[in-house]
Amino acid sequence: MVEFLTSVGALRLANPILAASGTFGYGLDLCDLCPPERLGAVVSKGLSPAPRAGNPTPRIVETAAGMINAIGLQNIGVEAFCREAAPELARRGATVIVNVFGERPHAYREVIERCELVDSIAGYELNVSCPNVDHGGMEFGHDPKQLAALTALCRGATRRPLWVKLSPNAPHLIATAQAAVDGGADALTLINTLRAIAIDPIRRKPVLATGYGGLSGPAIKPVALRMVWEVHRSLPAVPVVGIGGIESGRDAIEFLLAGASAVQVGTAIFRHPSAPLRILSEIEAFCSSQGVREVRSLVGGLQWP
Amino acid sequence: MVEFLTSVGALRLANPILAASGTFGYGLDLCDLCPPERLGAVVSKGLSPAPRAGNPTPRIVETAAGMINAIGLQNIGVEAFCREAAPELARRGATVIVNVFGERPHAYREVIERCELVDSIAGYELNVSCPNVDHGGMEFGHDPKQLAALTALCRGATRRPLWVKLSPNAPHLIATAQAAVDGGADALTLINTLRAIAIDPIRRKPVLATGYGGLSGPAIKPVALRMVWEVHRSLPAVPVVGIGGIESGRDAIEFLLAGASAVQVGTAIFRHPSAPLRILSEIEAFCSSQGVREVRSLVGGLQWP
Amino acid sequence: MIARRDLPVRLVERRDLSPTCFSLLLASPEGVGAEPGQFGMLACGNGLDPLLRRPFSIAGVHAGATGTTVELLVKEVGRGTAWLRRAPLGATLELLLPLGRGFDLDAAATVRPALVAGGIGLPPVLFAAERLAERAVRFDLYLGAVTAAELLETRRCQAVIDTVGGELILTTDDGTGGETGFVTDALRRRSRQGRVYQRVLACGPDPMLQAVARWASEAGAVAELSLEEPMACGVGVCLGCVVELADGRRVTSCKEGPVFEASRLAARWRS
Amino acid sequence: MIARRDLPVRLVERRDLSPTCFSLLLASPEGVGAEPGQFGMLACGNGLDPLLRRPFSIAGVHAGATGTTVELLVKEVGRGTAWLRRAPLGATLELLLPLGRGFDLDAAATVRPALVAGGIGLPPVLFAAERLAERAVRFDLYLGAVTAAELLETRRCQAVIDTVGGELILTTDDGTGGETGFVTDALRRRSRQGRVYQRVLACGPDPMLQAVARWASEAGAVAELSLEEPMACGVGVCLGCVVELADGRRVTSCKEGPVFEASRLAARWRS
Ligand SMILES: Cc1cc2nc3c(=O)[nH]c(=O)nc-3n(C[C@H](O)[C@H](O)[C@H](O)COP(=O)(O)OP(=O)(O)OC[C@H]3O[C@@H](n4cnc5c(N)ncnc54)[C@H](O)[C@@H]3O)c2cc1C
Ligand SMILES: Cc1cc2nc3c(=O)[nH]c(=O)nc-3n(C[C@H](O)[C@H](O)[C@H](O)COP(=O)(O)OP(=O)(O)OC[C@H]3O[C@@H](n4cnc5c(N)ncnc54)[C@H](O)[C@@H]3O)c2cc1C
Ligand SMILES: Cc1cc2nc3c(=O)[nH]c(=O)nc-3n(C[C@H](O)[C@H](O)[C@H](O)COP(=O)(O)O)c2cc1C
Ligand SMILES: Cc1cc2nc3c(=O)[nH]c(=O)nc-3n(C[C@H](O)[C@H](O)[C@H](O)COP(=O)(O)O)c2cc1C
Ligand code: FES
Ligand code: FES
Repeated sequence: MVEFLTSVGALRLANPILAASGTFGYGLDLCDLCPPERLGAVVSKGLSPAPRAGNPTPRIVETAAGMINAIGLQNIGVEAFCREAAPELARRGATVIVNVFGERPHAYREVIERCELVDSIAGYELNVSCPNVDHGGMEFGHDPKQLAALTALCRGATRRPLWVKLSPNAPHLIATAQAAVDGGADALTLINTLRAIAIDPIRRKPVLATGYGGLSGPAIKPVALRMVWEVHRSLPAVPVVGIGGIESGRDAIEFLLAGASAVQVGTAIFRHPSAPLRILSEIEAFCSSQGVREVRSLVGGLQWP
Repeated sequence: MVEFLTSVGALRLANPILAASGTFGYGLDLCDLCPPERLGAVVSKGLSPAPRAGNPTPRIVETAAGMINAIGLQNIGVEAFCREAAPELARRGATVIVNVFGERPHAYREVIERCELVDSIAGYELNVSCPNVDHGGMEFGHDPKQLAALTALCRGATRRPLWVKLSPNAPHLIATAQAAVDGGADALTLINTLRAIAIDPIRRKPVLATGYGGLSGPAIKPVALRMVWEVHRSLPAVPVVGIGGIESGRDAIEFLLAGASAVQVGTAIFRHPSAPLRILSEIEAFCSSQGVREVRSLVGGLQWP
Repeated sequence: MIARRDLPVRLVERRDLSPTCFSLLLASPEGVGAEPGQFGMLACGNGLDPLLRRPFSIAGVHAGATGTTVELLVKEVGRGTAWLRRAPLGATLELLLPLGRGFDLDAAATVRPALVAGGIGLPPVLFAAERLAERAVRFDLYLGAVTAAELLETRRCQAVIDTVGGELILTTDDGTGGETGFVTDALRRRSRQGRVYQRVLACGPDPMLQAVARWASEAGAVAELSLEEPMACGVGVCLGCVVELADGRRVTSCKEGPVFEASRLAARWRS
Repeated sequence: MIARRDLPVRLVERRDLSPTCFSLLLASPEGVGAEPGQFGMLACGNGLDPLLRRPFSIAGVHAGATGTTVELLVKEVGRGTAWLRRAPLGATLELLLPLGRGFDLDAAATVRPALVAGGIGLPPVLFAAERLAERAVRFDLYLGAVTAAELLETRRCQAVIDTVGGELILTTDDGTGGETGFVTDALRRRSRQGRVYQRVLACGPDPMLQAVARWASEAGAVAELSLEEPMACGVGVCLGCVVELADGRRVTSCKEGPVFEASRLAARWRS
């Protein structure tokens, strides 16, 4: 019997496999194929104070072992989430992390303040790294000073676990990570998508309506793994949640070894809605075969040359 | 009949398909499968003043639609190249760009000064972006000031076309590009590999002996295409040589549309040593079907929304 | 509503239907169903290439003693469909179905509907035709293609029509078969000649659907259109496939669609 | 030296040799050859997964009226070899061959050499054995595996040995077949018993090659070892496959190897 119980900072999780923001809806869309309560936690689609219509289509395009998306943070708004989705998620016993997005710093705080009224929400993940929104997102994630201030603003609104999701496109990864920690972040999630474009050579236009989008999927795994390791190496005391191209239990274990306390599964859910469950059983098989009793014991176990 | 003739700045090329540095040896290894004289140009493996032994093995590992390498710039040294390879390349009528690498700024200049004695060398590409060497490489490519100085130093040693190959890992892409231009670069090559790692979960060690390496192949194409476009967009007067995951004629055309005057084929050569020739014929087919008479006319033709 | 399942299915038969199109029979020991207009997400390739599943309308579901066989009609347009065309018989594929909302057959059954298919838009329309025929509902079937060789399953369509005594109208853009012109021209012609359709079920290229919508609003008919938006997940979680409705809302075509009433799609063709 | 070619080859036969290993016959209308110890780069999968070709030693080349067939023996260890095991017969693959430097058969032919293969190290050794047999050179063949089920092509090996009147020595680590222990133990035993080998040709896992090298330096024999370094290109342009030689130089095993004299590899096992 392998022990899956783990924790990200003070937050205890039944297992280290989470569903990533924007790839699992509001947590209830796949109850038949992947019950949210069986995951370590589900991270909601990015929520803003008011509903957002998002970008025009096309919003997605497939690339080699990856995809580019420019959803533009379409979401039902925090109010609808708290009223409609949160209660059912609570009834099911799912652990819920709300992914927070705003166009102005205070909008982030508004989202959190509304969620504070819902007992069952376990924590927050600030999306300061969405590469495909003109206002907001980008800037906070790229400027350490702004990021520290934004994090502190949000910190002031909650005692719950506060994660900051870093941008792989930020100029200075470690400085950005440090800024989030200085602002009061309990953990860092990385990575979000890599800024990218796809071109239709016949129409001579970008495939996506907005031009730029974010690259995700197995293609980015080697970069994500590197960033998780760099952050863990330079800030060993800071819990990291790893994400980027995880398709298999082996992938997940690589992120744990690189220093992630837990991992999130994103794009893989699109091909296999039940991927997180398969990944859990693959981790169990790996641990049994390797004589690992506690999955937790793998965290940070990478031996660097 | 499609016209392939193109130019990168003042340098005229028979066609826009080049073999990338580090993926075509010293230009003569694949004469039977891909004659160098049939390409727009061949870019040599990175050359330093003295021979380099490079990194210990493993040096390469495959990833999803890509690979990570940490060759560590093993090379025979500029002297051996000029004596042994350059004459035969000249005899064949191949256009040769020397990829230049040094651990100190002056080492770059030394390489160029030696090559200046060889009439048949067409130009230089400064590799300031190799992500897998501890000394040199990295720094120059990441600090605009140092890069401008290094470029100026090399500029002083030659009248020949001088390209600077930018790092996708540099904090500020445009500032770095501008610095190279300020230093006297005639064109910018992008991108080099993305800093990445791969982990062996059984041994709990990085797969590569050096830990870090550079990610190449189709996986990085969407990021490379984005960077080529961003640089072309903000510095429209500066010729760009595009590179990153090009496998097909369609890929090459996407880079041309994004603003590249020519493109380089790298990792694709490993699967298909004759890939550059196939790409040329695919471009010809595309142009014929689209009624494009001059390949050159595609450059920068992307219509941004 | 039929519960969706993510099933391993065996490729038991492949038939060429035209120079570009072929049919697939996929078998599962499990019982599974679908309504006309619903679709499935099929994993193409056994690795990471291509990465995402591909959406395909269900062309038919046949429950037998040994389980269920699902029929798809596919046009080769790229990596995934090229792989499907070459996958070895007996190979195991992954199919998630049924997904989305199909046609409203009950409403269609109360009138003499027109079923309109353009090119590879046939699968959901054929499925609807066969279900309506089972219910002895009379309808006309319009089937258009660019050229005669691309008119799919015409014999089968004729057979279905014969059982209900409707009309099968074939059209080709290049005049190599049936009536010359677009399938929607044939529809307009008959409606001008006084044939009344209160409901139209259609699937095909976007311009064809737009023409159907325009005709329907003029004729005061209800048109149900099956749209094809690029999809990553097919289950409503990626928000990649949204369609803008007349009321400005952006809804997922994989869950609220792929079949929409034309009247709700004004925004789609305004832009 | 035989000119290398990048050929489309048809998969005409696949045979299971053991629970993990199988043989492939690849046919080309072209004429193409190879020397024992040389290898080819085979593209696995028809897309981007896996991205790189895989190196495989040539197990045999048979020139016939209809062209050439190349034989490979493959062990399933990951994505590429799993694909090879499932690829449909008749499929067209891409094979670049012959590559690298093989064994020095002329030197081996002047003495009674020992041929040593561990597990899936058999292909180049078997090829060498059959070529030596054609030249009526007498040799002994040592074939080792972890367990009896993984001893490959033993009948064929016996047949070859019979034509030259040498000895076939089988060993298994777990004692389920042949002599118990490592194949190199069997080699040492016979050499202690006074059997003299001036040359050894060997391929197998690195520890086995290291043991052969150690024995050779003690016995004053020349050992030619076929190494397996991860390779990206197989043609000398990526510098991924380098081997450090005694003189400190790092040379590409795809061009200067994959066969090296053990005496040049001191550095490899020092570290
Ligand atoms: C609900 C729905 C039902 C469908 N039913 C069928 C069907 O029954 N039979 C059938 O043959 N096809 C159907 N399609 C279209 C089918 O999904 C695409 O043709 C397929 O995904 C192309 O995959 P590919 O890898 O071969 O092409 P790709 O290599 O992915 O793309 C090749 C070309 O096809 C276009 N394309 C890619 N994805 C789509 C898409 N989702 N919709 C439209 N065009 C696309 C691309 O823009 C490109 O021009 C349906 C699509 C949807 C959304
Ligand atoms: C010159 C040469 C000759 C070879 N001859 C044969 C042969 O005749 N028959 C045969 O079955 N195999 C042979 N190999 C090994 C074969 O190339 C690898 O087993 C194969 O590349 C694995 O591919 P994969 O995609 O199945 O495994 P991957 O998914 O790529 O890797 C799976 C496992 O195999 C290991 N591996 C990957 N590549 C290599 C490699 N190049 N060498 C050793 N281990 C590797 C990985 O570390 C991993 O543990 C040879 C290798 C070389 C360099
Ligand atoms: C369609 C899509 C929508 C996404 N939406 C969000 C979002 O709302 N908030 C966020 O923080 N990340 C979002 N992401 C990023 C993912 O959470 C994840 O960081 C990224 O996709 C990399 O992981 P992956 O390779 O496993 O998908 C989205 C990703 C995709 C593909
Ligand atoms: C094995 C290998 C060696 C390389 N060596 C060099 C080098 O010496 N100098 C250099 O500027 N770039 C080098 N590169 C980077 C390539 O030239 C190219 O920028 C990168 O691989 C992206 O292109 P690709 O995806 O087409 O391979 C090397 C790449 C690989 C894979
Ligand atoms: S395809 Fe993902 S939401 Fe519709
Ligand atoms: S495999 Fe590329 S140099 Fe040997």
